[in-house]
Amino acid sequence: MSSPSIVLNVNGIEVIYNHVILVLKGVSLVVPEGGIVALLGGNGAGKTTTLRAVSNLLAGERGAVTKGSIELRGERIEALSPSELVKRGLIQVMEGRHCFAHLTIEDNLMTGAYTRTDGKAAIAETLEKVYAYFPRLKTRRTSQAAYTSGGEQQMCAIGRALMANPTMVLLDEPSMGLAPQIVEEVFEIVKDLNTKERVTFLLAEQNTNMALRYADYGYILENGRIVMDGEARSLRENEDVKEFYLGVGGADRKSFRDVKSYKRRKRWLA
Amino acid sequence: QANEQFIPVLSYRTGAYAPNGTPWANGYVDYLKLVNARGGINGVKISFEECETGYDTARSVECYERLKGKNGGASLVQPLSTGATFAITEKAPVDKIPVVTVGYGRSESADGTVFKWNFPIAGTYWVAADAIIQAVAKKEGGLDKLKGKKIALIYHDSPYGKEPIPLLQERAKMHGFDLQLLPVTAPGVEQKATWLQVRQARPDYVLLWGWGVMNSTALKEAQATGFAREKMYGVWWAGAEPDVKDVGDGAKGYNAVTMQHGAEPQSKLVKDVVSMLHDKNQGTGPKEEVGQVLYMRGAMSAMLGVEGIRSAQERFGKGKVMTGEQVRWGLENLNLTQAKLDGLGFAGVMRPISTSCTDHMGAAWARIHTWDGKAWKFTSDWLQADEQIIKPLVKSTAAKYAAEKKLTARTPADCQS
Amino acid sequence: MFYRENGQFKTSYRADQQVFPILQDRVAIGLLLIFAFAVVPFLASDYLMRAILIPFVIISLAALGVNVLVGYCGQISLGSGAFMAVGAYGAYNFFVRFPGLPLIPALILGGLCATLFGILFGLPSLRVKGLYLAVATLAAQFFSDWMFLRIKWFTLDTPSGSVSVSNLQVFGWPIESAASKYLFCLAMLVVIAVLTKNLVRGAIGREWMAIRDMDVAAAVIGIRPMYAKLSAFAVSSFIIGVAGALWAFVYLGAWEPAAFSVDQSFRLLFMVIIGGLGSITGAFFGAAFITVLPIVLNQVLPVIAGWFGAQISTVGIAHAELMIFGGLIVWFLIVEPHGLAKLWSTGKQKLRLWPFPH
Amino acid sequence: MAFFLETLFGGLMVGMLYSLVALGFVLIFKASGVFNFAQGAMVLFAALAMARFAEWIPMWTGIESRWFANGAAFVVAGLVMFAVAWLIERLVLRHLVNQEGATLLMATLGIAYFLDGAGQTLFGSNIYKIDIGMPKDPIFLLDKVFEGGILINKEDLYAAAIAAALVALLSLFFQKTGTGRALRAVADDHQAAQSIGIPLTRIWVIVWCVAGVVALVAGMIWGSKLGVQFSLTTVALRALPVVILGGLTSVPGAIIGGLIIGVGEKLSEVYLGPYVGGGIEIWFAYVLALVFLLFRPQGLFGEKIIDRV
Amino acid sequence: MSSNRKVGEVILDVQNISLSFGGVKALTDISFDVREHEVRAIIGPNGAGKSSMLNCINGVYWPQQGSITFRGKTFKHMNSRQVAEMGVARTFQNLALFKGMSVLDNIMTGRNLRMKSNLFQQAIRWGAAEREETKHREFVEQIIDFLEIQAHRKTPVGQLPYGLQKRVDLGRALAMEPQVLLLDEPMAGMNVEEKQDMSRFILDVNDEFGSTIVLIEHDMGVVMDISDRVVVLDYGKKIGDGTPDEVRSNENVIRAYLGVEH
Ligand SMILES: Nc1ncnc2c1ncn2[C@@H]1O[C@H](COP(=O)(O)OP(=O)(O)OP(=O)(O)O)[C@@H](O)[C@H]1O
Ligand SMILES: Nc1ncnc2c1ncn2[C@@H]1O[C@H](COP(=O)(O)OP(=O)(O)OP(=O)(O)O)[C@@H](O)[C@H]1O
Ligand SMILES: [Mg+2]
Ligand SMILES: [Mg+2]
Repeated sequence: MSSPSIVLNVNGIEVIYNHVILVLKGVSLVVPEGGIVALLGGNGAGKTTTLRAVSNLLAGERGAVTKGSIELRGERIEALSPSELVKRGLIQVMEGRHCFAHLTIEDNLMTGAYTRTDGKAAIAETLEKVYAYFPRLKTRRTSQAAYTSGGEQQMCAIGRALMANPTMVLLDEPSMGLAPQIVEEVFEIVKDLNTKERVTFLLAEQNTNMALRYADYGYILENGRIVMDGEARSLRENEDVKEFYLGVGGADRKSFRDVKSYKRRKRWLA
Repeated sequence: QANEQFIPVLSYRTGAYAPNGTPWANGYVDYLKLVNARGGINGVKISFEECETGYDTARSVECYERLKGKNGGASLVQPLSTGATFAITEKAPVDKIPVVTVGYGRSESADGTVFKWNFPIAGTYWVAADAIIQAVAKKEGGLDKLKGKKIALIYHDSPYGKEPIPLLQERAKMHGFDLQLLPVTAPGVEQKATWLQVRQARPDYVLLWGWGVMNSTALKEAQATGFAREKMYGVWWAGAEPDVKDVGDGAKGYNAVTMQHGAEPQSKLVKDVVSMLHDKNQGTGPKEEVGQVLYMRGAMSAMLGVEGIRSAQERFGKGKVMTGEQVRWGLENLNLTQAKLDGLGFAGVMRPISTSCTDHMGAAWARIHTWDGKAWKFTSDWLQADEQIIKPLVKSTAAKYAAEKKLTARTPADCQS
Repeated sequence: MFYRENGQFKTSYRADQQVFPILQDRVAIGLLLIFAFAVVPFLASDYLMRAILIPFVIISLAALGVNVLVGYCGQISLGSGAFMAVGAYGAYNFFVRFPGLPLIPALILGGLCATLFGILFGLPSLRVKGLYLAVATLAAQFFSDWMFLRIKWFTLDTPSGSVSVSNLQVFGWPIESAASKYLFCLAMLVVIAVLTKNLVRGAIGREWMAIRDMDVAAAVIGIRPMYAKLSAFAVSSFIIGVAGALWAFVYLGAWEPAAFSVDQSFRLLFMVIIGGLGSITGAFFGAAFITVLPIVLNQVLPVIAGWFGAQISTVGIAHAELMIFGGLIVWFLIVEPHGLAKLWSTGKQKLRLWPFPH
Repeated sequence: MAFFLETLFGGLMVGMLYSLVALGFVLIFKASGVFNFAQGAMVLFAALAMARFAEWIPMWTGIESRWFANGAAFVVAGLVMFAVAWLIERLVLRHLVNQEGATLLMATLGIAYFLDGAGQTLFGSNIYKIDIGMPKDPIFLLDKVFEGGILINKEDLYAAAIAAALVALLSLFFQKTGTGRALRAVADDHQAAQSIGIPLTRIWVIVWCVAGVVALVAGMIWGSKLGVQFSLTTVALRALPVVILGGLTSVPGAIIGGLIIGVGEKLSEVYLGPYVGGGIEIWFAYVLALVFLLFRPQGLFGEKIIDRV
Repeated sequence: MSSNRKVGEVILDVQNISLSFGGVKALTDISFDVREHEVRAIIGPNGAGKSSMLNCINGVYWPQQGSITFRGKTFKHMNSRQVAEMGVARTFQNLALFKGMSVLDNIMTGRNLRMKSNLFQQAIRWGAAEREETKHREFVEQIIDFLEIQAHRKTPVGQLPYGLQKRVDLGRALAMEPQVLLLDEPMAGMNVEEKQDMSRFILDVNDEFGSTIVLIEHDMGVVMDISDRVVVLDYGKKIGDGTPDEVRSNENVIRAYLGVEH
């Protein structure tokens, strides 16, 4: 059904938490091979839930996909365990860092290579690459993850995922808690991996500005439904998106100090 | 249902004490079946129901409550654990159900004027302790030879284990021996410290007041520290097959007091059970174990209860179902003569027993048997606990209980009822 | 369809702060109470009351106490048996040493003894956390086992260390019959449960939960960990102590330290976990599950086996009971890891949406 | 002096035996952050299997050699423990990924009940014997120096040696293999571990298998000491202060903790006990552990408890 | 800058703070002050020591050197409870909410410091205790309204999406009616619109409650727009301090943190 160039095909999925809380109400999206797709939306829109559904991490949250299908390169993956997905090259960077608190930064990174079978040397090479991306991690390599700063943990979480040499990465709010320079770098890394190693990305981001700068395609999720999608370029030009997600409503950028009244986000009907 | 006498069976076949509880329960149940096979008590069949207590007091109380009113009401109850005995003792007078504790429970309940509903028939822990001291004295060549000797009591740290202490202290005072108390925390799986202390103090004798795994562990530790098993004397709950079985040769020479009976594979009773039940596939438990020490204790306990009912029938009407109150009278006026015992198949197993209003125990005899590596063998004559010592102790302790509970002792008139 | 809060608007915060904000719930609870107080004593058999309801009520009370400490304050305790024992022996000493002391003050004094003991063994909680704290409470457990066996003074020099009470009465009303015992325990339970509920939904309850969920953050908003933890230990051990005294006085009548063994402590902990940590109803569900279910299984299994024409021995039943019980624990956890109380509320939530799935 | 040494030595030996049980707790805690309440039940289950197969195998095969019977029984019991581990993962743990410690603890309790029932149903509830030829009689050392010599129990000595070997082996396994790191990751955060591809299910089966084998060794040694019967489960309670003192996550900690607790409880019972009426060793062990905890809340070798905002 | 806000005297003065963990020097000789009613931002690259600075003020970490002066009183280090009593509240970078409690209860904990009824009164919950509870509830409801989380009042916070959790965290701090409010990356994980809302909240708190605000934030747009003065940390050292404009043009700051000019 899916054409070969499509890596991930999410088809009308519905997710229920705890048997009663319906969160996703039929979300469909498609990620092409070698693409960078952004998933945008406000707090509680269901971005994290979508990513969890794809990487099959819902069970631990007592959630379940009750309708729809998810395909990775044409193969149904709802029944595959996360580790099998990692073996197929799909890895997720979880929201909220989730570093292994008792392990050192380096051990954290090394756990990322658990599924790899291509030998110590190759792993060491990737480790060096990650350190090159995030020099800060190198200086903190021997400290326990729990005792590093928030941003350092975020870098560690991203680095750990890269250690698996993935072909497709789900990034959940990678920029959270990172200094602007590092945010820039993270997106550069994404671009870099994407162009050089043809790694595919699906990223859920609040930093819409950045996300749309780097992504090829975007989906906007509100209240568990996709309300808009399109080429990143065209979304950037869209008036609504500009106003609600980019903060450049109408004319120029407004100072945060001058936004006088609380705005209500326009609710799309889907 | 109409013409059946109901006896609840509180037993434990699971949990930590299952190895000991199971043979007892087998004997108990088999005897009840045997009575029925022999035609019941003057034609009254016995119905019974087993309830698993796991040797847990709360569970025992639940079983007691569950069964006490069933099938026309329980005739009597045998709680089979010291903790449960304490709790049920408080309830039985209200429910009017006699509590029969053959060889356990509270020693002072032998005083029937205070403990109207309790029947520690055939022996209490004080009898056991006294008999052991006498046996030890005999070995030494007389009670006066005990002077200056050292005797250690290794006991299960619970009311059960502490029961013999007052008597032993009394004896120690009288004969001038030294009594060393060594508690072992239940269930008694780890006794290294205790036995190190034994090794240090080098007592002349060790008395073992254990239950379950504590007994075999004690014997193994004795072996490991080189304490002579011949100088160890156990209470009757520490002198059955499960206590020595997996120690094997290591327990050779170990002595234990018996509650009259020992292992009696040759007795008529056993033969009857085998031929009337086990050979017809109606027996309880493995056939090989019929006649072992705890099995016999179960059978004997059942027999005493049944005979209480029989004796009640003699007064209140043969062939009728007795109420708890009537059974109580029967237990209080039990008179098991040698002839009766012979008829029941207990010839040679035990001595005659007769109870009265003041004496709910009925007999204070015991023997010593010794493990020879394969089986328990009697190694002493009959020993009678010294009434001069036990009586006053029972009286004073029971009086204290009565005072606490604001009970007045029963009058002679009450004894007639 | 019928179970909705729709249309039930709260016009004051006070109304919103009620224990049961939904009308149907209030009615149901009212009916339940009437049933428990006025109907059960007439309907229930002597066995049901003495062997199931009374222990269930008392153990629920103890579980409530454990839940305050473990469920609300997050301090794992395996010393509940010890607190029960201290309550029981404490009340016993007051009751027997001061002739004429009425029952209820004796029980309360017993509870206060447990409070002191609880605070003493709660002190390590200021430094030691989680499973490591379990060791401190186990120390309390084994120490109390030992203390009541060894220190004769507590048992009024009874040689065996086993004690008993009798002639219980409240305001001249003898607590002898099954119904009177049941009603007395139930009344104690209801009063204490209401007081506890008030505590846990008030400021102190929030302090306990804050300490449980994140103690550093709690400290930052001005909650004193010491006060919160020790007050939880105090309240919890008071309740457990009273329950212990009831267990000894009303249920057992005569007891030895083994009645409050470490097994009891474990059982109480299991109750609050399976029932639902941090939930008052959870304590009841848990107590029912752990104390009543095995008894029920024990009686039901032979019947079920009978249907299939099989006869199981008592041993067989006992073992099957263990296996089924263990299996049920696991099964319920898989269905709802947060305990039976959560399962209950999820059920209610579904009912609220019924007949729609979401 | 001789007596003191004897007590000391006795304590050390008992301590090693405690360590053996403690080890089982540590393994599973390390791998999943679960306090395995079923450890005692596993020890009993394994010991029952071993004891009964040692009885049955000669019956089935007709070969009477004790070595063969015990060896074969050990292997079969080991396989039984593997099966148990596999089932536990399949039926229980798999469904409880990412749940809190209390929930998992409770699940292990359910497992404990189940194993207690199943073990006794399958293998019986009597006392059984494991006779692996442990010498039972005492030997006396240094009887030239001290009067009466110092009593040493050979059985204990062998058992301690086995315990030490097992611990060394396991330490090596955890230190040197990548699995060790993965285990610790799993214990920290199930979900994150899953998300980076650590196969929780496989890891858990492995660890429970190892724990099963440790339980088997513990059951074999304790069973040969005490006889195989239900009370074996209570040994777990004596091993608890050991685990906690050593630190819940430390394999060597289990050993050091065992030695400290063993020595501490024996010395206290022998030298302090008589003044207060005896029977103090069990609570003394817990109090001792508690005192250490007051100085090191995470146990001697446990990982530091992280609390950070 | 709105006209009705007047920046007052120095309320909090941090002098020569040094803090290290083992070999890691989280803070080296940091000094800065905060004036009453101002919005003071702390910025710097990841791991610069910003959060650690707040932890020192808060009494979570005890610095090895230096002192902190709050309203004229000087402390070597602070004790969390004291700090809270003096009116300093705080939000956390890694959400430190009470996960098992509802939104309402979480925010109510912020009022605990002001609740006076004792254990017995609370158990009976009659009269004074009840009135007190209701009074504080009213206040908390205002905060809930203010933060627009009415719909989630009774939801356990663990189930809320990240952004709302951040709001609850702020709500809890606000419930303390703090004189000084320390905010650690309150806007991480929000989109522009939400950030605008949050900025508004912060400014409103600043205006209406008159709270002084110390803010850590990585979004330069926000920092530059709403703060009065900015401290810049890098590798535990202070490399800049001044108004947004001054900081923006500071060479060191650009090199270490901003990269390009914003
Ligand atoms: N474990 C859970 N149990 C119940 N409800 C949940 C759970 N996790 C998320 N939800 C609900 O699902 C909805 C979507 O949440 P989700 O975390 O997917 O949002 P999000 O788009 O990632 O938001 P954010 O940008 O804040 O991270 C929210 O309303 C939330 O309350
Ligand atoms: N408790 C601790 N133990 C050891 N090191 C610590 C501890 N707390 C902080 N650090 C270290 O101190 C440095 C400063 O950390 P801090 O959390 O203050 O950084 P930050 O400026 O808030 O960074 P971010 O923007 O990433 O949150 C970091 O390198 C961190 O690893
Ligand atoms: Mg999200
Ligand atoms: Mg920070």
